[in-house]
Formats: sequence, C-alpha cells, structure tokens
Amino acid sequence: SSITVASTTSTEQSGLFGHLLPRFTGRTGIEVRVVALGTGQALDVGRRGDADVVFVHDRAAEEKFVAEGHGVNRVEVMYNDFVIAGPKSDPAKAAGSDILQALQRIAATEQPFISRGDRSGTHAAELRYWQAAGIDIADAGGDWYREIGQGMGPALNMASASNAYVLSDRGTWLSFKNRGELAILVEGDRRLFNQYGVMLVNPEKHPDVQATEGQAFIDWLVSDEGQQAIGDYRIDGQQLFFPNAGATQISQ
Amino acid sequence: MTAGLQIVLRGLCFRPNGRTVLAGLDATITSPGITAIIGPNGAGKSVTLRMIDGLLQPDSGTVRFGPRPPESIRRSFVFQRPGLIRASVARNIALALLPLRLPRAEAERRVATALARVGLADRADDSAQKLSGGEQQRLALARVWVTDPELLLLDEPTASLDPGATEAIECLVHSMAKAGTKIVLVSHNIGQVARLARDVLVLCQGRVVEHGATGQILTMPRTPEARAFLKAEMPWQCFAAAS
Amino acid sequence: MTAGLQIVLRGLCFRPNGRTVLAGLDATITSPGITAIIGPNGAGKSVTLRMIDGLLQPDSGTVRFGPRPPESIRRSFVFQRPGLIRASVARNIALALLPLRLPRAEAERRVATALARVGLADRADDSAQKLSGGEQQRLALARVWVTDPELLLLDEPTASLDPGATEAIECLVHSMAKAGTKIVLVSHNIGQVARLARDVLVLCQGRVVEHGATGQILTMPRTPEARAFLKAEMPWQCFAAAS
Amino acid sequence: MQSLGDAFSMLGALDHDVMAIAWLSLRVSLSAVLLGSLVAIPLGALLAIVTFPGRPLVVAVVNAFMGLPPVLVGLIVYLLLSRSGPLGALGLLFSPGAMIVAQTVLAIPLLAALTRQIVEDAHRELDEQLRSLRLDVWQRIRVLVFHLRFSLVVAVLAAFGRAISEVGAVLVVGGNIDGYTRTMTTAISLETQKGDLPLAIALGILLIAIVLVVNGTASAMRAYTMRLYP
Amino acid sequence: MQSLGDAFSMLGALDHDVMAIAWLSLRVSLSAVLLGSLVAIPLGALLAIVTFPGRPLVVAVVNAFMGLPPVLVGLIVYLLLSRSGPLGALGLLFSPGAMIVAQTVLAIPLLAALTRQIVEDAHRELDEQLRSLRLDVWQRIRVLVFHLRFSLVVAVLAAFGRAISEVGAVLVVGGNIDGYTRTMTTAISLETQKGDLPLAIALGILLIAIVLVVNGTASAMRAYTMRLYP
Ligand SMILES: Nc1ncnc2c1ncn2[C@@H]1O[C@H](COP(=O)(O)OP(=O)(O)OP(=O)(O)O)[C@@H](O)[C@H]1O
Ligand SMILES: Nc1ncnc2c1ncn2[C@@H]1O[C@H](COP(=O)(O)OP(=O)(O)OP(=O)(O)O)[C@@H](O)[C@H]1O
Ligand SMILES: [Mg+2]
Ligand SMILES: [Mg+2]
Repeated sequence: SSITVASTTSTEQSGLFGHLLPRFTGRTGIEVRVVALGTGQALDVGRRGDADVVFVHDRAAEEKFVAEGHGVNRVEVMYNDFVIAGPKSDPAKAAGSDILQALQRIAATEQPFISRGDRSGTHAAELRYWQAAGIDIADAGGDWYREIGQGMGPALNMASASNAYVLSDRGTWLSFKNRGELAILVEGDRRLFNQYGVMLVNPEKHPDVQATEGQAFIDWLVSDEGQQAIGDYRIDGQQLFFPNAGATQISQ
Repeated sequence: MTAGLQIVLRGLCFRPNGRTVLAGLDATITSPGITAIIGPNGAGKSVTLRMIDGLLQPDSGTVRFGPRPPESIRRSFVFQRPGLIRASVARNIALALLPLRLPRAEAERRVATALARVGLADRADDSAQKLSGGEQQRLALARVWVTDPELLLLDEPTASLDPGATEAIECLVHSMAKAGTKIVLVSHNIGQVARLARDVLVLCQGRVVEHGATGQILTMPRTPEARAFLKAEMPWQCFAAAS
Repeated sequence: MTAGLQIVLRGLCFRPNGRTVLAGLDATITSPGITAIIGPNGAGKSVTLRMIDGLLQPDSGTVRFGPRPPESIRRSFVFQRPGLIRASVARNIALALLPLRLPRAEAERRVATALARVGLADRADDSAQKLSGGEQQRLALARVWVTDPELLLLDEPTASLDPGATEAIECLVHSMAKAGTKIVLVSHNIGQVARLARDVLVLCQGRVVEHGATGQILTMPRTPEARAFLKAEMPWQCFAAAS
Repeated sequence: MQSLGDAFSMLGALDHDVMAIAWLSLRVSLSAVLLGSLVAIPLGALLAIVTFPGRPLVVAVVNAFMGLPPVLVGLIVYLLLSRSGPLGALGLLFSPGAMIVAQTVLAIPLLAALTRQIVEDAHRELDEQLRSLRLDVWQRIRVLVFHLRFSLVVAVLAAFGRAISEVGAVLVVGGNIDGYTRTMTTAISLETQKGDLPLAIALGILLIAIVLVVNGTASAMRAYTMRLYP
Repeated sequence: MQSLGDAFSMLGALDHDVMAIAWLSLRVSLSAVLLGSLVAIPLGALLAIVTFPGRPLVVAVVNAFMGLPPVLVGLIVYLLLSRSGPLGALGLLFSPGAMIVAQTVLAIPLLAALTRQIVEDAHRELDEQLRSLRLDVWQRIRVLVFHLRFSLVVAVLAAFGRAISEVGAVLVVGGNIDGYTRTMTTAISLETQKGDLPLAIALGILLIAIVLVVNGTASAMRAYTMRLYP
C-alpha cells in the first residue's frame, strides 16, 4: 500500500525525505509518495483530498486548515531555522545574530534583497520579520526589494547571480550548490526558528484518504525512532532539522 | 436504360471574383453515345464538365438528368491533370474502388484488368508520381474504367498520349459508348471529335454558340464564332480584342 | 553564332530504382532551327530534355554543347505541367526575370509584352492557379520568352491548346527558330512535327532508333520501330509485350 | 564549465535511477503523442477538407490552442482528476496516467493545427479528384492522410517535442514523486531549484540525446519507406 | 467552480497590473517569434531545397530540437548572460531582453522544422521549374517562401504558441520579478504555488483569450489576402 504526502519544496530539496522514507517503509511496508509543493498549494491539495498527509511549516495556515475541518490532529514534528545569506563582502554590514537589525541595515542601504513572494511559509516568516523591524515593505520603493514569486531554490539562484541578500531555511541552503559569492551572514536568532507540523487529511470529508496508513506515518515521525532519524540527518556534518515532537511550543 | 440519359443544362452562370466564366449556358444533351464539347482555351469547357459532375455549383442555373436524381447516376471524370497520391500505380487505381467496398481479391483483379487495358500492367508497383505525362493520363483512364460508369466525362483525355495510345483509347471510348455509356468529351483534337462524336457543342466565352450533329458542325458551321474557331482563327482575335 | 549550337549526347543512361529508362542514348544535334523528338509514352523524351537542360544528371554518359561550356548557354524549358506559384499571372512571369535583376519598370514592360504575345494581357492580375489548362500552358510559354533564350526546350507545348492557339504558337516558335534560337521540341502531334521540324529523333525504350531529316523519317522510316510508331501501332504491341 | 564533466559522471553513477526516469518520460510522452495522433490527425484532416460557415473561427481556435499554457492544462486536468473532481474516482491523480492525459491534451491542438495545414495544402490539388471518385468524407481523410504520411511525421515529432519538453503540466498532475512520477523535465527543474546547475544541464543534455534518438529513428524509417515514392 | 467568478472579478480589480503583465508576455513572445522567423524560415527553406550528404541527420537534429526543454534553454541562456558568463557584460540577465533571447532559441527549431516540411512538400512540384529558370538558391528560397506565405502562417503561430505558453525559460532567465519580468505564465505558476487555483485558472483563461485574439487577427488577415489566390 502507499500514501501520498503533500509537503514543501524546501523539505524535499533538503533531502530529508530521501533519508527518512526508506526507514519508514522498511519498518511498515507502506510506500510514501511525496508531492513537493509550495505551502499554499500543499494545503490546497490536502483540502481537495488529493493527499493523505500534509507536512508543512506555516503554523497560522495549518491551524486554519485544521479549524476548517480539512485536517485532523496537527502535531509538531521538528524545527529548523532560517538564515540570511548575502554577499561575503556584506555591503550592508548586516552580519550578526539579530535578524531585525540586519533587515533594517539592508533597507537603509537599499542593498538588493530577494523575496520569494510566493506566500510560502518562508515568505510568510519574512514578512513577519520586516513588520517586526518596523519596515513597511509595500512602501519601500526603489528596486532593491525584488519579489520573484518562486521557490527557495530559484530565490537562492537569483541572489547568487545578483549578489543580493535573501532569507532561506538552513536545509535548503545546506543542500544548495550554486552559492557563488553568498555566505550565511545572520543566524542563531531564536526568532528565526521554523516549526514544521504534520496532519492527517480528514477522512470524514474525504473517504478515499488512507487514514490508517497516514496515521501510521505521523505516528512514526513522532516516535523515538522517527525523531532519531530526523536528528541524524546531516549534510557536510551539519544537522538540518531538530526533532521536537511533544516539546512545548517554540516561541516565534 | 442509359441510352435515354439526358443532360439538361439551364442558364448556367459562373462568375468567380466578378469575372464572367459562364454567362447563362443552355444545352440539352439527349443523344446516346459521345457528345463533344469544343471551343477556345478559357471558353468554359472544363468548368461545364465540372458542373455536370456536380464538383462545382453554378452561381445560378441548374443541371438536371431528365427525371432521374443526380445521385443515382454513376459518373466518372478524367481531369486534364490527374490527381495522384503518393503511392504505387495499383494503389492509385484502387482508390476508385473504395466506395464499392469490394473484397480485396476482387478489387485486385479489377485493378489488374484496368492496368492491362491501358498498357501499364508492368508498372503496377512503380511510384505513380514518377510516371511520364502520357502514362499518368493512362492511369487516370484506367481509374475511371474500373468503376464501370454510366456517364463518363473526359477532359482532353488524349492530350499527351502518343499516336498509338490515342488510337487505342479512341477505340476503347468508342466501344464503351456502344456498350451504353454516355460520354461527354472535351477535346482540342478536331480529328478525334470527327472520328468519335455523334454531336458537338461549340462553346465560346461561356455560352453555347452552336450545337448539332458532328458532320454538320464541323463542315458547315452556322454561327460566325464556330466558323472562326474551326478555321483556327478566332482565339487570337478573341484575345486581342479582349486585351 | 547560335546557328552553330551543337548538342552532343553520348551514352546517356538513367536507371532509377533499377528500371532502365535511358539505355545508352546517343545523338548529335547540329542542325539549326527546330529538332523534334518523338516516340511512344514513356520512351524517355522528357527525361532526355531534362538532361539537356541539366536538371537531371545521367547515371552515366555526357551532355556536351560542342566546345562551349554548358553554363554559358541561356536555356529555357517549357514543361508538360508548368510550375506555377500562388500569385498573379504577371508575377509568375516575372519569376523568369529574377536572375537578370532588371529595373522594375523594364521588367514590367517585358512581362506585359510577353503576356500580349500569348493572348493573356487581360489576365495579368488574375490568380495563375485558376487559369484553364490551355491558359496555363500559354503562361509557361510567355515565361520562357521574356528571357530570350538561345536554346529552347519544349515538352509538348501545345498539348492542351485550342487549334487557333496551336497555330499561333507554331508561328511564334517558327519565327524564333528563324531568328536563331535552337529549339528542341517534344510532340505527339505528328502534323506539328511535319510543319515545324527540320530533323527528327525517334526514341523508343530509352534509345534513339532513328534520326534524320523530317521528310524522310515521317514518310519512309528505315527502322521497324519507327515505322510501327508512325503507323500508330507500336505502343500497344510494345506494352502488351512488356506486360 | 568544468563541473559538467563531474555532472555526467554523476549521471553515470546514478544510472539506475536516471534510466528509470528517462524511461518514464519517454513512455508518458510517446503514449500521449500516440493517443493524441489517433484523435487529432483525423480531426485536423477533417477540418482541412470540410467547409462550413464558422470554419475560419474554428481554425483560429485550434491554432490558438497550440498556445495552451501547460500549467493551465495541468490545473484543469488536476481539477478533473482530483478526488473531489468529476473524475476523481479513477484515482489517476499523481500517477503516470494523469501525466499522459495532460500531455495528450497539450499534443492535440498542435497535431490538429499542423495536420490541418499540411492536408489543406495537398487537398487543393486532390479535392476534385477525390470527390469525383465519390469517396465519402472518411475515405477522403484516409486517402489524404496516407498520401501525406511522410509529411505528417513532422507534426507528430513536433507534438512529441512539445510533450517531452514540457514541465508545467506533468509537475501539477504528476507531483514529481521520486521514483514514481519524476520525469526528466521535473528532475531538471528540481536540480535547478537545488542550484545544482551542472547536474540540471547534464540531465537536459541526456533528455535531448533521447529526443535525438527518437527523431533519428523516425527520420531513418521515413527515409527508408519514402525511397519508393519520392 | 464557484470561485472562478470571484477570480475574474479579482482580475478586473487588478486590471492595471494584469494588463502590464499581459502586455509584457505579448511583447516578449511576439519579438521572439519575429526574430526567430527571420532566422528560421530562410534556414528551414534552405534545408528543404539543398541536398548534401549529411542532410537526413541535420533534418533529424532540427526536428529533435523542437523538443528542447525550456528549462534547459533557460539555464544555458542564464549561464551565458550571467555576470560571470561570456555575455555577462550585456547586463541582460533578469530582464525582458533575456526572456526574448531564450524564447527565440525555443522558437527557432520549431519554425525551421515546420518550414522545412512545408517547403519540401511544395518544392517537389516546383523544383525543376525554378531551377530551369536559373534562379539561384536565395532567389528560390524567396520565391518558395512567397508561394507558401499562407501555409507558413501556421508555423509562425505554432512558434508563438510555444513561446507565449512556456514558463521554464522565462522563469530562469527573467526571474519572475514583480512589475518587471513577471509574465502571464510565471504569474500563473506563482498563483498555483500559492494554492490560489481559481486565480491561476482565471489568468490562464485570460492568456488563452489573448492568444485567441492574436490567432484570430492572423487568421482574418490570412483569409483576406488569400481570397485573391485561392
Ligand atoms: N475558380 C475560378 N476562379 C476564377 N477563374 C476561374 C475559376 N475557374 C475557372 N476560371 C476561369 O474560367 C475560364 C474558363 O475555364 P475552363 O477551365 O473552363 O476553360 P476551358 O474551356 O476548359 O479551357 P482549356 O481549353 O484551356 O482547358 C478560364 O479563363 C479560367 O481562368
Ligand atoms: N525519377 C524517376 N524514377 C523512376 N522512374 C522514372 C523517373 N523519371 C522517369 N521515370 C520513368 O521513365 C520513363 C520515361 O519517362 P519520360 O517522362 O521521359 O517519358 P516520355 O517519353 O516523356 O513520355 P510521355 O510521352 O508520356 O511524356 C517513364 O516510364 C517514367 O515512369
Ligand atoms: Mg479545360
Ligand atoms: Mg514526357
């Protein structure tokens, strides 16, 4: 038997699923098909009953999804963190561990900044940071702030091609190959933590949902074995995701 | 039965793009056997044949076959330029048999007979488009004969045939006519018309200027146009006047 | 100068897909004026004309023009089926003037003259593809004349012309020949050959079976093939034997 | 690019996976073109030979549909095949079957429009001949398609090119599921997003190599059979 | 879908932005097809009328290039135009100019392959006539293209369809920058990723409407001029 999981491009591109799924399938015999989409599209796929499990990172949207009865039982699985990448020369002097200060400096010097602009979880987080930094991005003017309406990879590609700053999740950054002159400039701020949640698509709304198998996947993810596997996943010795199932909510 | 086939053309007009090609053409063809249509280039002979076949609708006027509905008459047409598909000679002939939905063996037999009749038996498997001009015209003739038509429309069928083939085709046409097929023949070969036709229509500028028995028309035409045409004088005057 | 144009064909062979079309054809044409090529359908007349023009390369054998290089000879060809482009009659004729790169006014003048010569002056702006069969052949003739060729190859140029046009074209061809153009004419119209040609080649199955003065060939052919062809008997026997 | 060499050796190492992906691409696109041809070639030929009042409009619409955006086709097929859509019961979404459906939809207008033009051009010469032989419409279509079999190859190859190179529709309806619906183009997209441009380009070149083999085979077959009827 | 109506009224509200995006799409694709035609039509015609030993191979390659994946073309153009690439000095990357370049590359093989076939078909009838008139190669090409002007419209429209509907190449080289390089197809993609399918579909339908207008205009002009030479 097999289940379909709607997830985000960042999770898929980081290679995490390639690491987890063989272990899960080996244990349960359930095959998992991951459809990697933008967070908005992933939730939409779930809403139509075309996936059995949704695995994304935009808490507000996830809670709305559950509240509307499309999903059941949202559980938190892991978190990773966001970083600001930018040119090594750092013309905006943004480097440090304070995300809000970094954004203010970028805005003040009008250094090019690439925004995904695709209403993904990462984009939603970015908008929250600008707001917290007291910058009205809609009003920013100038062409230094570029919304490209694409996924994480293309945003990094474009930042690397035009030596711009960009907000990325660490997983995608670590697995990204075309870095050019880019380097991580801002990291470690607790506000940069990025929580992932997983939920079963409501079988009462969509009778085709493979509830048993889907639930088995969710249960495995939060089990000790699943959490261990998540924690084990590394690229170049660096851990990408930090299991936190059952832990108290991480402040945003 | 077919001896009584009538072709009645009434007030046929054809004016593509404002040019008058047929200007109210009237004719009643009741004779059995072969009727020839002659006239200068551009007189409207091919257009008239097309209308008899139903390939072209007149802008006004009618084509009737006495009391019989047009669909009931098995007609065949040999064009000035035969339309050939990119296939073997045999396959090009077999096209004409498609509407009959014959069993394959029977179709092949008929094709072989028709090919032999026009001297193309050894060319059955060659590419039709590589045939010489005269051979293509023979193919076109073979194609109409396989279907055994009741009314046969021939547009200059021997124009690019060698003298021997011309004579043979004339024989064949003659024998078909004797066997009861009504034949309308357009030809510029006045000798051929004299040898084959029972009656002759002379067309000029989209009208029938004269219609009568072959002997009478060819030897003592009544109208000045027919006289000029037969003396091979008219067309150039015609065109000179028009230009 | 052109009176001395020689056409020397040596051992021309053509065997597409293993079929023998030309089987070592030899001929030396030295006479000025009009040389006719006659023979049954499929004898290889059109293929031979194509080789003289250089449109087709023989599998073996050569085409020479005495001492002159082939490129130096202004040749024109009138095909059995004229190639027409989707444009007006005038534009189709103007095609032939493209290589001369004339000024526009001069080109238009020449086109108008040529059109008048074949009686198509009032058709200059009509669609060429809608001309009648005979009119298309006139167009093809007009097209070669605008270029004033030194060697003119005519493949059944009057096959679908009416008697008047035929006579007029014959006149024109005759006067061109008298003015010094060398003309090679393929025709199935033995009367026309008798009226126009100074000498005649008889082709049969890809070989020259006889070549001589027109009067002699048409009245007392020496070879049995030529005799049979002229008595209009050969082709069918030919084909019957082959089939 | 020095790393393209590395990328190709990487392809070599991944050969089992890459071969499976290539084979899926080929299978999906060939199926779509085959299905599309069965529908679109007769339809295009029909449109070429019939005349009716709204014909120019229909021709313009078919031509315009050559510009159907793959993503739009993907979305519409997605909504149809979605479990909550009218054909949801088929369970085709996120499967190779769904990708075949989407690519068939993309192939049909291109095949029909090109067939229409090619048949129309030949039909001008053959129309009266075929009608005078009293062939009915379907017989005429059969004869014309047979007559033009060598020319129509280019329409089929154009449709194949469009199908195998598009990514928008297969991504939406297939979901780019690793080992199940990942095609060459979705893999190229994925590697591009990962910033692994050398690998993306290596995959692209492999895809073009596959397309070349298909076209070369078609060309050779065409040349071989055309020999007899030049 | 009830929300499609909402989506269309949203389009209406956004009209200024949407019009700018639509106009950019149209401008880029028309430019690409124009540029592509200038190169590919003579080239395709040349390929149709010359014979040389490797010809079938060249034909197969041109046909195969109809299947160039847009993403691959995008990547290659990207690497050429990137600041560190050979044409970086032009500063074209992430600009409409770059999108025109990429779409031109995509249009050329389709135009050339279809032109080749259409010219080849007509050439069989006209070859000897044109050679006997002693036209040189370029004159023959000019005459054939003129002869076939009505038939070649379909090749141009196919190329236009391919250009305006593709998303892979414009996304990579244009970057989908809001207000600068966002085209209809990249906007559709974006709305799809956002999960706003009704808006994506509404944009798709608007795109098809634009393509229909272009095709309708082409059809009408073609019909008008064809009238004289049926
Ligand atoms: N569809 C058409 N549109 C415009 N003109 C046409 C059309 N069909 C025929 N014509 C014109 O009508 C005239 C008569 O054509 P038709 O083919 O009947 O001549 P014809 O008598 O058969 O001449 P020929 O002996 O040369 O074959 C010609 O001048 C031709 O150009
Ligand atoms: N390219 C070719 N491939 C195959 N056969 C060919 C080719 N060209 C000519 N032939 C054949 O060669 C023979 C001679 O052709 P050609 O056209 O020279 O005949 P012709 O003497 O002009 O006859 P007609 O009087 O009928 O015009 C024909 O049987 C024809 O089928
Ligand atoms: Mg006629
Ligand atoms: Mg001949």
